Amino acid sequence: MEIDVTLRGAIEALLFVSDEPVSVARVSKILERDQDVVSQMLEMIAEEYRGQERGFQLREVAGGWRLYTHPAHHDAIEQYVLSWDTRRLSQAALEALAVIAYHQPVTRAGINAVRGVNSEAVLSSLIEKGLVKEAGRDRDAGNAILYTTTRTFLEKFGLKSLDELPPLEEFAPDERTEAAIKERFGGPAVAVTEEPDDDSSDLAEID
Amino acid sequence: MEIDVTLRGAIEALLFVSDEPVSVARVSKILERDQDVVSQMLEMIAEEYRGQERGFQLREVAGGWRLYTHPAHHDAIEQYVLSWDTRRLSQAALEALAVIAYHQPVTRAGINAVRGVNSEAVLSSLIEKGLVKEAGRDRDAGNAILYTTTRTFLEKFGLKSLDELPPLEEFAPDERTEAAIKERFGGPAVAVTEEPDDDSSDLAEID
Amino acid sequence: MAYRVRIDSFEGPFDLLLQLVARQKVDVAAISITEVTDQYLEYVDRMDEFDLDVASDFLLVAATLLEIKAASLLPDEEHFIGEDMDDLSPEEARDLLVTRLLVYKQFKSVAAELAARMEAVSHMHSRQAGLEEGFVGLMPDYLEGLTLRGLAVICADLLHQREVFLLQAEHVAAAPISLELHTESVSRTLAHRGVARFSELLGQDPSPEIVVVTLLAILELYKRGRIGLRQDQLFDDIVVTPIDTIGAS
Repeated sequence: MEIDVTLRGAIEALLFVSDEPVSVARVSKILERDQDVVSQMLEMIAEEYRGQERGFQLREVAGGWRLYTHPAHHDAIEQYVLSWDTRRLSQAALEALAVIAYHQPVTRAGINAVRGVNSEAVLSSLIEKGLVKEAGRDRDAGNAILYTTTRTFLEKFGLKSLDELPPLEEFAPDERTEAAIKERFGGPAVAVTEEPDDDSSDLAEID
Repeated sequence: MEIDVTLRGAIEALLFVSDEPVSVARVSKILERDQDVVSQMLEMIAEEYRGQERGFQLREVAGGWRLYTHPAHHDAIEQYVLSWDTRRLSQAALEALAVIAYHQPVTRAGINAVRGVNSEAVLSSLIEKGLVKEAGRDRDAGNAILYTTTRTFLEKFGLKSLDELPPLEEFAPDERTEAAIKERFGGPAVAVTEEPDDDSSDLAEID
Repeated sequence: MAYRVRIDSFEGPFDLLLQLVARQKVDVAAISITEVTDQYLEYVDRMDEFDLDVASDFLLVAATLLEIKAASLLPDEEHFIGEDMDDLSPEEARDLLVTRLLVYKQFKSVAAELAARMEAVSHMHSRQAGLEEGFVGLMPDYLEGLTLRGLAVICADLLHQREVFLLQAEHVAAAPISLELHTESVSRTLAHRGVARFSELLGQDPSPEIVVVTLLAILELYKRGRIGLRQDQLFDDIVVTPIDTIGAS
């Protein structure tokens, strides 16, 4: 198959100047080509970079395609761009973000209820970082502001869409952990049939 | 000849994130490779892009090597850039810009102190839009990056230099507010009788 | 604007509680809750400097723990339901707390997974170089409609707000004890002890602030009709009597 190098070049040029993920629809409109053709070409370019072990890669995130450097060269880049901000999110911010990601749209009270602690400061820092935004109000809850995650969130976490979030069920505490917690609060001794002789495994899991 | 894909990838990654020409000496220092080897590789990458008719090209210009889009796709890029969202600056971005304009050069901590919130995301958006740039480091503040406004900023407002910014005193809270503030400090409510007679000293005080 | 003070390595009352629970040996149920409660209170006690919002969250959990603990120690539990949990029996309060802990733990786990993803993605850099010179002129005017005076006003307003904020911060710092919180605490003390003298409510070596806020607290409770006050002589110790105790005796 002959490669349409003009189309490939044009797409690469657009990706190169773009400061955000570009959707297939947008590329196809600007270049006046079918979405199918554009889609295929994007896949092909990504595959080419991968196959040739280029220093950059083409990834599909947050509803579009965007060029990134290959993670293998992170250290070199960090040396080169001293000002790179690599500060991580605090544990509190991550927790609040997780609640918003899975429960969106959610009010501040909803976030607080899960975390058991006031999340106001954390919330404004997430908004400031562009990971979370206000999205209307909840009429049923005294017009409280509702929060959702943003496209930047998807991008920073490498997700194509919210559907790609890991299923929350996978992170539910398992039955034994649940039973252990209940028991420690003097609840009805829920069937922990085995002798708790292997405490340590249980305890480690709770941590 | 076998290609050193690791070196090639690392060089490509550096070029990709760079916003200015990168010298052979700089690349060879960061990657700890001989200048000859780096030079050869740069030539080879440039040739590869040419041969494959990529949408970008690697050119040697004054001061080093830099990636550019291929001129063949100029029209497509132009159309793309023209289609960019004309969303105005957010209130947060405007605030950060105002603080930088009047306090420059200023560190991120300095901006945060005035705004009372984290200005990280806002700063990078201002930099992306070409309104603010990094300008050296503050030795007295742990080598924190200093930010200033750009020439683009001056041009947008038709200013010849920063001295032409309107003095902030003209916009200070009125006398009654000021008296109220003083009173709350517990000090005597001194009447503000005199006009500030020397702008420059006042400005210095604000800094 | 809220200042967040880190409390050791805990991100909130649930986090602390989970760690305490994890540390404990699986034991007779009743002893467990007692020990967890004591340890929890010990931590809360040690936190001497943190913002009031955080404090109230921790205290709410402490109060709930105490209620569960009290209920588990007493044969007749019905009289030990605090005003806050009107509709909940101690069992329900406990179940609610356990459920919330489990949900919290789930989100804590998924947050760790998200952190790992973010870390991986942070090693891939997008291009931040901005447009090539030839295209810069085509960019939309992000400053459209903004005047120079407008910019100055924004900056002046910020500086002004900051002044006011600093003033308020100072003002707040002078009154670190919340009357509402303290009133609640006095009320709980009285519920436990029945009749008490003012000096007993103060504890040992009270600071002047404690004396003042405790006096305000009993005045507040008196106003709400929750206690009776009696002072036999000028400067005598004030005797504080919860109203429902009066009714019962």
